[in-house]
Amino acid sequence: MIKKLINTPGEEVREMLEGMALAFPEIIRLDPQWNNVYRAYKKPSYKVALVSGEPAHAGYVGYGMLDAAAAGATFTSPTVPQVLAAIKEVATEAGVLVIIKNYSGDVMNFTSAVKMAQAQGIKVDYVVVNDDVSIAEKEKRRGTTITVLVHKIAGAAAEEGWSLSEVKRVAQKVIDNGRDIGVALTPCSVPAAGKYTFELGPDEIEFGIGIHGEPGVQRIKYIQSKDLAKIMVDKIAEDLGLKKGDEVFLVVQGTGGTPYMEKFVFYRDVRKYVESLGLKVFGSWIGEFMTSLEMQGGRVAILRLDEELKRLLTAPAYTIAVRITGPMTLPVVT
Amino acid sequence: MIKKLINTPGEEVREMLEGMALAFPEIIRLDPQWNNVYRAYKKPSYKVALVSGEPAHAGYVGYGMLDAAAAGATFTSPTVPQVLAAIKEVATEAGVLVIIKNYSGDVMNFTSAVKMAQAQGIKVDYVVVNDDVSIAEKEKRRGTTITVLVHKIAGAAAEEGWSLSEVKRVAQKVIDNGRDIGVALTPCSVPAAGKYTFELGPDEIEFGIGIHGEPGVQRIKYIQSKDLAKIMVDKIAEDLGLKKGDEVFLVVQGTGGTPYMEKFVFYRDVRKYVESLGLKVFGSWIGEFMTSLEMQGGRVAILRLDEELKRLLTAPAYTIAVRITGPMTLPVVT
Amino acid sequence: MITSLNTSDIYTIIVRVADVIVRNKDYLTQLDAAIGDGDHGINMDRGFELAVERLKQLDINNSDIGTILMTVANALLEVVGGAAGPLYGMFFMNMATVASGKKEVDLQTLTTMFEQGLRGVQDIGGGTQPGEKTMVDTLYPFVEELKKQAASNSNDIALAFANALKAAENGMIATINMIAKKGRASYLGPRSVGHQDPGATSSYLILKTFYDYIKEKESKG
Amino acid sequence: MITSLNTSDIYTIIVRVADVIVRNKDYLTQLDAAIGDGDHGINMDRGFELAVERLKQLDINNSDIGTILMTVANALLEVVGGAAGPLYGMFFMNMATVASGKKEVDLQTLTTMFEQGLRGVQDIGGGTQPGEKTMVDTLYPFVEELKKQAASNSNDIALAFANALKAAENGMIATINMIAKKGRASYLGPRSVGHQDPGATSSYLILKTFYDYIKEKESKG
Ligand SMILES: Nc1ncnc2c1ncn2[C@@H]1O[C@H](COP(=O)(O)OP(=O)(O)O)[C@@H](O)[C@H]1O
Ligand SMILES: Nc1ncnc2c1ncn2[C@@H]1O[C@H](COP(=O)(O)OP(=O)(O)O)[C@@H](O)[C@H]1O
Ligand SMILES: [Mg+2]
Ligand SMILES: [Mg+2]
Ligand SMILES: [Mg+2]
Ligand SMILES: [Mg+2]
Repeated sequence: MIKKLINTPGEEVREMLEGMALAFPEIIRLDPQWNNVYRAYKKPSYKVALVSGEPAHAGYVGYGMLDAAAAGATFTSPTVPQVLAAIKEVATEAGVLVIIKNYSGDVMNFTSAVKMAQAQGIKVDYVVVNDDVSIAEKEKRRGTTITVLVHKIAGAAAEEGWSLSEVKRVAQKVIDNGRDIGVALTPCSVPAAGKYTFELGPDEIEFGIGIHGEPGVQRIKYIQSKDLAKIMVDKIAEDLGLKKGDEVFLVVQGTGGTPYMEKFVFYRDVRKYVESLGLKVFGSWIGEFMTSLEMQGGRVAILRLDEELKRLLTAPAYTIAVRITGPMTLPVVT
Repeated sequence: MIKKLINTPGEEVREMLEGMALAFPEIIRLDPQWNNVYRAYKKPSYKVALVSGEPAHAGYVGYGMLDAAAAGATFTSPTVPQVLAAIKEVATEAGVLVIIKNYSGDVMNFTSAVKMAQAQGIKVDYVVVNDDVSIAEKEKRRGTTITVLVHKIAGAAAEEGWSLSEVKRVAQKVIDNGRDIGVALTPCSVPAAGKYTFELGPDEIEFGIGIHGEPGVQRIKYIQSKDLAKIMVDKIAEDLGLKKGDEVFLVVQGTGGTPYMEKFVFYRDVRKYVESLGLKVFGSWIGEFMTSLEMQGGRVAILRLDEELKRLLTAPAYTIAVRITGPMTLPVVT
Repeated sequence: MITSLNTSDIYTIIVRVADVIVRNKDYLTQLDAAIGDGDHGINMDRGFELAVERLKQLDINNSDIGTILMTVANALLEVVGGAAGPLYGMFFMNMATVASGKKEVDLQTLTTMFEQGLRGVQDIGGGTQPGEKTMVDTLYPFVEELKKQAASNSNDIALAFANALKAAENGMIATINMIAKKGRASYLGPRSVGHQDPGATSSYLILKTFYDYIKEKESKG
Repeated sequence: MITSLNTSDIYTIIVRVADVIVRNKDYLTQLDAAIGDGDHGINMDRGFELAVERLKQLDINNSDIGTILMTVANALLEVVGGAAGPLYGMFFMNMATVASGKKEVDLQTLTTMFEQGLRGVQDIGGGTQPGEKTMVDTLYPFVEELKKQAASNSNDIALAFANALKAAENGMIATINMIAKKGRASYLGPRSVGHQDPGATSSYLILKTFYDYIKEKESKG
């Protein structure tokens, strides 16, 4: 057994969602039949509804982001009828955009549900996020951190009343301009399995990991934060073809068990290196946005921005994990 | 060596603060001579200035909370001249309130600095937070999570222009009505030491820990989240003499390396148990507010509220870790 | 010689599959931990537990084989999730479609059932072929051998399944040396070599449960 | 027989203390990990490294013992932090005050210096008494013995320090069986028993460095 602050293994997703709903009843509502989380407050009928999966996404349900998150078991895609239930619950006349992470399981379950919903006359389309630059072949790339920026940007567009095809266009633009890469210093463990997903030596790092505790693409020797930052940023910058003067948004995060101190040291190194390449940092999120339970490690995601993406990225949002209520007005003092 | 996302051990506090200042230049400013963090924007001269210590507190510098945080080495109180420099930098005519955590080192360094500042004609007073209920003797209790609520509440009072003695009174009220307790499932390691601060068996928990990786008051067998929640809440409720109908604020947090899932499962269990005692939960913070590097574990803090505390607790704040910009107004839809 | 299976046979086989899965839950999970995310046993067990629960609520006397298998398919689709959920969901759903309305199936029909089941897996998997280190490496040779046996005009289900199971086992074992091209293990590239595919293994266990039951039935006469 | 120490002696002793601390950094840190927060060696080393750096910038020929010790005190107060920073800061500051303006000190003055140093530790520690499992358990018996030696009208610094160091060592060892009443270890209550106090140990190492130097000077004649 691996000690965790949980009760019966297998119940952890449900109980986590219960905790979230108890803490934030003004933001989310839990559907106990399906472990689906819905936005608690009304949305306008002209608004395209956004649906995604995984327990983590419950933190992104709310004004300006998702309308529904279908939570599967830990590290497992939600099921077809579960996703279908979510689509049906939040569908509006304007339609539904389903945001799928490019994992075999997710793609199969979500696209099956989309087909069934379409068969039932619901207007629904989807995008597949494949931002994980550690994998060479583009079609195989997993969907990781950029998914959250798709939620944010497509969510803002939907809130403004854009059409389904327009919301999908901007979602795809985020996917086309965003990349992510992650490393693990330690493994994590699924409660019901009670074992670590891999073992790492005291001087080893898993490079190019997904978000479900899978081993990485490569095992490398331990290197310092600033050396990791360089390799990771280089991979992304090269793949995106970033050039001097490009404006970018950074997401620098831990992998669930990474202390604050390390996140900010790592951010410092990423930021300094990004700026040394002549890129302009428009803004950053630093924290935990797409995690792998108690794993220690780090992820870097970079999104190339244009004016449209900048505006939507900074538009208001009110979810458990992301709150943007506009720049705060401070009392003016002279 | 224990792998961390850092560079040279011993440099981690400085580099973390650099990362924070790079990310949030509109909120904090780093004084490189002393590793002190100051609020980046002007404050009114009528405002009592608030000063506290420890790297973690850099996240609480800003509008409505602290004016300065003096960061020592990892897990080490800042030094006398460092604290003195912080006091002198932020002092106003209205005076300075220093918020000290009841650890021998902190008390010695901070009170020495306070004395020196007073000798230099600065108006300065202090409070000592001793909220850690795991220790029987009150004078010995460490200062832990309630410190952050002191920052929040005294900070709001100071922002409103209260006098030094009034700010101190309300700070002391928070201390008198707040208690905290923590457990560790795993240890943590100071980078420069490169070793874990203690070793725990696969079925052991350290009960009643501080915030610097010290072992707890007692070692107990592993128990589930809901059983831990009960014991921890009981300790606090008894010590505070909480009665049915009392209104309380909850802070439920990890210890730095605790995954989101566990924090919300644990929150669920704490919340349910607190409500089963007939207490009214006014609100909660769930996350990481006073952590011990990569340690996995949990802390519960409870603050008994009255109208004054409720108002100041929910007043605006704009810091790296705490942002309260007032209830968000959602578009009205019918 | 066993020449047909009836509703009650299929019912019993599914109950036994559930039992085999629960006994191999940790094993399958461990295989998945090596090259995936360590949940395959847990996922399969969650599905078959519900499938059996649902089957127990059915009136077997008034059910056909299609109903049994559709119940299994729906349970798997409903709670398994991940990759295995839709893969096995479609496997059993396609089998169910072939068996719809039938209370008894012979080797020919069984062969078509498994053939369609395999096709369901391949389709939803995105055109999965043998050699990509997935459950298809077990199911494909099984179906090929079954077709051969059925074509040779045999009615002997036990014999046909014995040979097909051997082919399936070889297929499963062959996954050890493959580089994964589909599913989560494919992210590992060459690092996936040396590990047996969890899905290929669960498929083998399911097929073996069919065969073990048939053999037992035959020996009882 | 050594009857006095001069500025250069004190300077050399401090440089050696810094060296002893760096060599015992891990040991002190490990002691602190057992009943504290595992930083005592790191803290002390940071302080003495700076102290020596500062001393090297002093013009020793134009400095008195007070200046040397005040430089040490300020360096420790400036960068050690934690409990050890103010404790040892006040220790050296009080010693410096007694030695202020003096370029040579005899046993009487040395005794007063250590007595005042101890008082500084006790005061800032909140009235720390022997028996509370802190550095006072090393320093207190050392000072008591030094006072006894000085009172017996002896001028023999080496002999006095030899006896006092023995008392200090016993004091340090006695901390093993004590329940901590002050500092971080006190949170452990009875769990602190069985571990030697890190601060008592660093104090012993400092005092031993004084003695070792004095003995060496004596043997050199
Ligand atoms: N595209 C695919 N086609 C066929 N089988 C696949 C495909 N993707 C995955 N699989 C099978 O699914 C198994 C993994 O199932 P499981 O662990 O339950 O799902 P997940 O990978 O979502 O965690 C693999 O071992 C493999 O046999
Ligand atoms: N109140 C006190 N009086 C005397 N000595 C103390 C007191 N508190 C702590 N100490 C000493 O300080 C030592 C710990 O120093 P250090 O580890 O550097 O500081 P911290 O406990 O702040 O991490 C203890 O071993 C003890 O000898
Ligand atoms: Mg999975
Ligand atoms: Mg310390
Ligand atoms: Mg899996
Ligand atoms: Mg210490």
